[in-house]
Amino acid sequence: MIATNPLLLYQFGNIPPPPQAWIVRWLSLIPVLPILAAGVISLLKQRFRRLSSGLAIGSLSGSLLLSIAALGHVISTRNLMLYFGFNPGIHDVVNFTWFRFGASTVDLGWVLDPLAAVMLVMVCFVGLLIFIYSVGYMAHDENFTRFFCFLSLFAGAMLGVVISNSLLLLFMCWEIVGLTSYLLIGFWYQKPSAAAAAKKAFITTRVGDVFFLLGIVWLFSQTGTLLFYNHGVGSLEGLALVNLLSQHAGLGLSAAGAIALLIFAGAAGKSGQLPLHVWLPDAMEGPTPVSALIHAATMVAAGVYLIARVYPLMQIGAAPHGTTAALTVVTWVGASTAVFAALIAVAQNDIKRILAYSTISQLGYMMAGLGLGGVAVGMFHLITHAFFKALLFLGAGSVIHGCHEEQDIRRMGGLRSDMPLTFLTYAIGMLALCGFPLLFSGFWSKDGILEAAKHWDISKGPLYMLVFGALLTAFYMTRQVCYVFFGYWRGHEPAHESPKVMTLPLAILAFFAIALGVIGTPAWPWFRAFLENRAATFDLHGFAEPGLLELMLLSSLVVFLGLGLGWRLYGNRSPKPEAPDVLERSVPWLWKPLRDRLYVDEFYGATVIAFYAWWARVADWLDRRIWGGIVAAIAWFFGLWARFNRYLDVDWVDGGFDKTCEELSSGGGLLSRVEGGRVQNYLRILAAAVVALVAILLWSSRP
Amino acid sequence: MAASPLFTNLDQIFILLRDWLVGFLPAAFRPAAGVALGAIAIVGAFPGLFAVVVLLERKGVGRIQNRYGPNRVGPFGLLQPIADAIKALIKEDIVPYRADHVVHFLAPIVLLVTVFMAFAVLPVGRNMVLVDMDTGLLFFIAMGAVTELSVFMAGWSSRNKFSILGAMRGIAQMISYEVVLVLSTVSVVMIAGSLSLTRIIAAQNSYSGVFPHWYIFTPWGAAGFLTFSIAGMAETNRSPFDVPEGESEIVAGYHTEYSGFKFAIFFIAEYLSMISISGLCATLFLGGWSAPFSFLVFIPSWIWFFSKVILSLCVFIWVRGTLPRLRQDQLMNFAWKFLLPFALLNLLVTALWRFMGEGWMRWVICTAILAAAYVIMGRVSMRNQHFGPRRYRYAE
Amino acid sequence: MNVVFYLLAALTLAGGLAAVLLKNLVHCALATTVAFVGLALLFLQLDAQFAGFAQILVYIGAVAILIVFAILLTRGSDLPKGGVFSRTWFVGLVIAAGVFAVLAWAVLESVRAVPQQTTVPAVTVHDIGNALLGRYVLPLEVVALLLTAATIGAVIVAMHEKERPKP
Amino acid sequence: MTSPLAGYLLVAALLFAIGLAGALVRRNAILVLIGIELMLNAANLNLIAFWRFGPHPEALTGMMFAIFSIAVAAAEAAVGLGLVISIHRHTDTTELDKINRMKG
Repeated sequence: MIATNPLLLYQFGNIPPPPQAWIVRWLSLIPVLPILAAGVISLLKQRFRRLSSGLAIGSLSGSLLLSIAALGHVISTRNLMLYFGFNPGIHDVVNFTWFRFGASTVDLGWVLDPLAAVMLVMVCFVGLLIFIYSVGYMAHDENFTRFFCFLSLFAGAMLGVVISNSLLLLFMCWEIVGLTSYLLIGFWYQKPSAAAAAKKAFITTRVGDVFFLLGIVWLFSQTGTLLFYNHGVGSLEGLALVNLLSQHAGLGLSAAGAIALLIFAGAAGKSGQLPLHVWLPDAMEGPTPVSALIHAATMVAAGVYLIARVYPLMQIGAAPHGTTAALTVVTWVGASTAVFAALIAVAQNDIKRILAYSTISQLGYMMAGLGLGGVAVGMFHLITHAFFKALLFLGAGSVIHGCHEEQDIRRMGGLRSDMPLTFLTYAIGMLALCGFPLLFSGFWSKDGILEAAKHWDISKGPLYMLVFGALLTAFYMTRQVCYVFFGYWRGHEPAHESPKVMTLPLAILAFFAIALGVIGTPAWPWFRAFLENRAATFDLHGFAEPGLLELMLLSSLVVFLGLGLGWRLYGNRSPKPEAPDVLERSVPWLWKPLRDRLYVDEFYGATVIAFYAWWARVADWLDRRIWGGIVAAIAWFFGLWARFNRYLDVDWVDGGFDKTCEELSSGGGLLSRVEGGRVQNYLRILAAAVVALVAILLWSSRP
Repeated sequence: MAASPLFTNLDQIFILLRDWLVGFLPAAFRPAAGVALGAIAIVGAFPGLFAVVVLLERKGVGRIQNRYGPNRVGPFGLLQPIADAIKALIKEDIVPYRADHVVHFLAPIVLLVTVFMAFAVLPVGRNMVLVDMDTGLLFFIAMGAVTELSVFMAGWSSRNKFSILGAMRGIAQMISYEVVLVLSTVSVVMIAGSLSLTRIIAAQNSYSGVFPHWYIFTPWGAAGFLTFSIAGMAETNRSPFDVPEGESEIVAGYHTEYSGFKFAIFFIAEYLSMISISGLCATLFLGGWSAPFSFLVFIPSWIWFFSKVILSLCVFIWVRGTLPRLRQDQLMNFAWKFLLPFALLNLLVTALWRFMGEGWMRWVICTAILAAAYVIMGRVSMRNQHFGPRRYRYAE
Repeated sequence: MNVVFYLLAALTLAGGLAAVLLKNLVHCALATTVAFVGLALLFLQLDAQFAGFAQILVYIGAVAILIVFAILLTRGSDLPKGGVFSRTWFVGLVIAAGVFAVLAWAVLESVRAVPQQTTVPAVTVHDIGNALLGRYVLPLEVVALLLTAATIGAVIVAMHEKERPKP
Repeated sequence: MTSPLAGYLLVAALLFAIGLAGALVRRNAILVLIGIELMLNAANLNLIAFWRFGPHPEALTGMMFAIFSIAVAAAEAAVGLGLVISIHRHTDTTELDKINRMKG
């Protein structure tokens, strides 16, 4: 108890409890600033471009500064506690009651802990870079201000998701995030495909959200609170979890496991996990910065973050080094998504679509990491992936921008010399994504996941799947880079390098795509220690763990194999845009289903959508025939009744009324002769009346 | 400053003369006879001044326009007014056939009578005022208002489109500027606390050191003097406000159809009203008959009054010779959008002056307000008026 | 009661009668000014200098001018074809006569009962000013407001209306 | 006639009757306004006469009434004549016999 409650700790240590740090009290400013900026921008007219972008960037910079302060606060507090030798489970919370009904209250609040702090800095930093990039990318769009309004709103809501200490507040922000995603995918709503993609994204994620909401309601009914941490009585803290574990929900699941699975369904919708992944590739219809920010770096990671946030719920009931049903499901879903999406990515030709499937695949890695190795493993991949995937998307945006809105990789080529800076940064991002050994952050984070998979007791299946996924990743990224940057130019107009405002964020992101790996190497696992509240030490013996070196060697081999295979098949070939792909020629039976995305959309079309269409037809038939018939009968009856009434009215009531009116109007005609509009008549009558009055007065007052 | 008897007698010489003449009559008739003598003096003296002013104007404008002016009749043309008078008297009096004869005949008479009546309340020297009325200023202004009616009568009765146009223009202009005129006198009334012109002069007839307490030497007085002079110029249809009789457009305005002696009456009346406005201006702002420096009080008061009037008339002539004629809309805009608000503000400033008490503070504040208002309103009314270099459309 | 009063009364009434009876509207307006002048002189005779001069200033300087302006703007100086009197002029005359009869009757009935001051009241403009800004300051403000409103109203009423587009 | 007040009041009554007659018998709207002005003036004469011969002339009541009445009459004339001009613009006449429509 002492160990988990900082307030008690201070009491027992005879240290006066400090006033809550200012950063915790003002933590809500971090999401509020961009939301306020969005509100202000929404009131601006279209021509205030500089002002709106300035507002958005300024507010997010403010949020970034606050986030860094928050991270600093967390690190310093943690170091202080480590110094005193306690296990600091830091969750600085600010809670308040939103409203109360009956005996129960609905509380909201925000929390500052290592998980939130790391995520805050990542979201703000990547978001800020993408904002700056958007200034250049959207420079010619007439709805510039609207774009920045949506972006700001998104950033605020996302930050709200990160800091919320209540599942309800998280859900509200979650929904705003979904809304802005919808708005931004459909930003160019004049394009029918964009509008359709927006709808698809919204509805598909809604499927997951329904389960999520069910989970929330179940949790509330079981624990009576939706707060995560509340000094020992929150829903993720000791007592409540034990309680949940003791409830049985059927199918051999405890209530905790069932709720965890429901929440995972929501996370799967948002993060594009296997059955619900179909919206994410289509979401690439939005502007590229949106793809980078929302559909690669932050929003899709929200699902992963949600699982990390409710990890105690997921984990409860597991034996040491054991696992739970929920985590098993997470693992299998994640691993199969990783392979599935990577397979599809091999056969795509749209530069952004490839990256979208790659994103889905990497999200699968994160989920698998969470299920296999815990919060730190999954979150580390989330953070590194956010940087290099944002880098890749922004690089793709730069390529598209430079190639005059061309997105088909078969119509590019040779951009290495035309866009050197973009090529350089893109290559860094691509190598990081493939997990090129030692130098790049992606290697270390992926390696963590693979290592966790190797230690998983239940099955070795995920390990093989993930290794195969890594091979595919290296292969399709090589294919893409060869098509885009090598060979010779196959487009129409010559490409050009993007402006500084776009390349500068690329360079910064590239730096982090390399450097972030430092905090997660086996020799100095600072990130893991930070999230798990341990002290990190620098020790080269970290590499000496049994099996680790072999695993690193294996994954390096796999990566090299993928790269080599890709280069062998595609390097410097420059095929004609219309020519069939190399693989299509050799293995058409494999190529075709991959190109058609393994028929998932078609499957949904034939099952779910067809069912709904059928159901709609049934409802339509019911409406027309059954209900329509009843209504028509009633209408006919009332029509009859009305005809009868009309007869009464016209012949009986009106007759008498008309007569009266005629009498009245002829009487009015008489009177109207007096009120003839002739002022002199009025005056005459007035004067005559005065004469009469005065005469009467005088006469009556005679002595 | 004990004035010597000689100068006192010289100052009051006309009063003494009147009393001496009236002394021949029985006591019952003396007050009436005194007034009658005063009236005769006015009717005699001011037309004499008129003759001088006409000559002055013709000579002065001639000099301004780089020509000689009248120089044939008498030495240096000095007898020209007499020649003009004789010519006017012996010319044929033509009345248009379709004219409204009665009104046509009455118009100049009404004009002349009202103009002369205004002189009744004007103090031309110490004790030298025909009727010292409690409501002298109001009377003066009321008489000025009646002249508008005679302008209308003249213009309408002539049955001539130039005449009626001139009359309409004249009335519109005179009504507009009369408002400004009255408003600029009100600030004097507020400080002097009286409508009586003698009291107003008495309020100014004191000295700090050698300098007089004339109202023109205060911020509101200077502003009031400015608006009053401009409005007075417009009220008497003098250039640059002479659109009612602008000869380039409507021949001679409302007196186009007058000739001979009736025309002479219009001519006289215009100059007399000019003189009376100058007199009122001197009375209200320049201390009337009081001397400009305390050591000059020995000079007879009526000399001071007439020299101020003549000075003011010289300014009238100077302005006429210098400025071009305004357009009707410019004239109206100027009256209603610049002068009127400025005069109203001046009233406010006068009230401020009255209630701020002695001290340098009120000088600074009142001057600042008026100067700022002048500059701002000037800027605002000049906005959207694009003044470029003059363009000669047909001469090039 | 002296000669001056009778003269002024005659002048006023003659002006009024002429204003009502003359055919030409401009002549009517000029006759009205004669009546106004007569009234102003009557005011002077009643020792009300201020009111008298105000009468001249306002009625002759403003109202009469306004009337002639209105006449000119409405082409009122042309003689109408159908005569200047309305068809029911006789009724009007009878009613006016009735009003005069009633008023005269009332005056003659009551005037003996009213005590009459014959000394000249010593009232100066100063007193009037004090009364206006003292006891009567509220009516003064109301009149100021009324004049402002009337100015605006008159301008708006007489302003040229914009041509409405025909549907 | 013994009382000076009665003389003024009778003159005022006669002027009032003349004004009323003018307003009643003439066809032209402007003449009607002239008649109304005459009536107002007659009332003013009454007020001044009552002030002069009344018991408390120093209270200035009648005088004030007259002065305010003059001011109001000016406003009335301005608005009335504005209306006449407006009507003339609409109906092209100022003859009251012809102006009997209640809508513009």
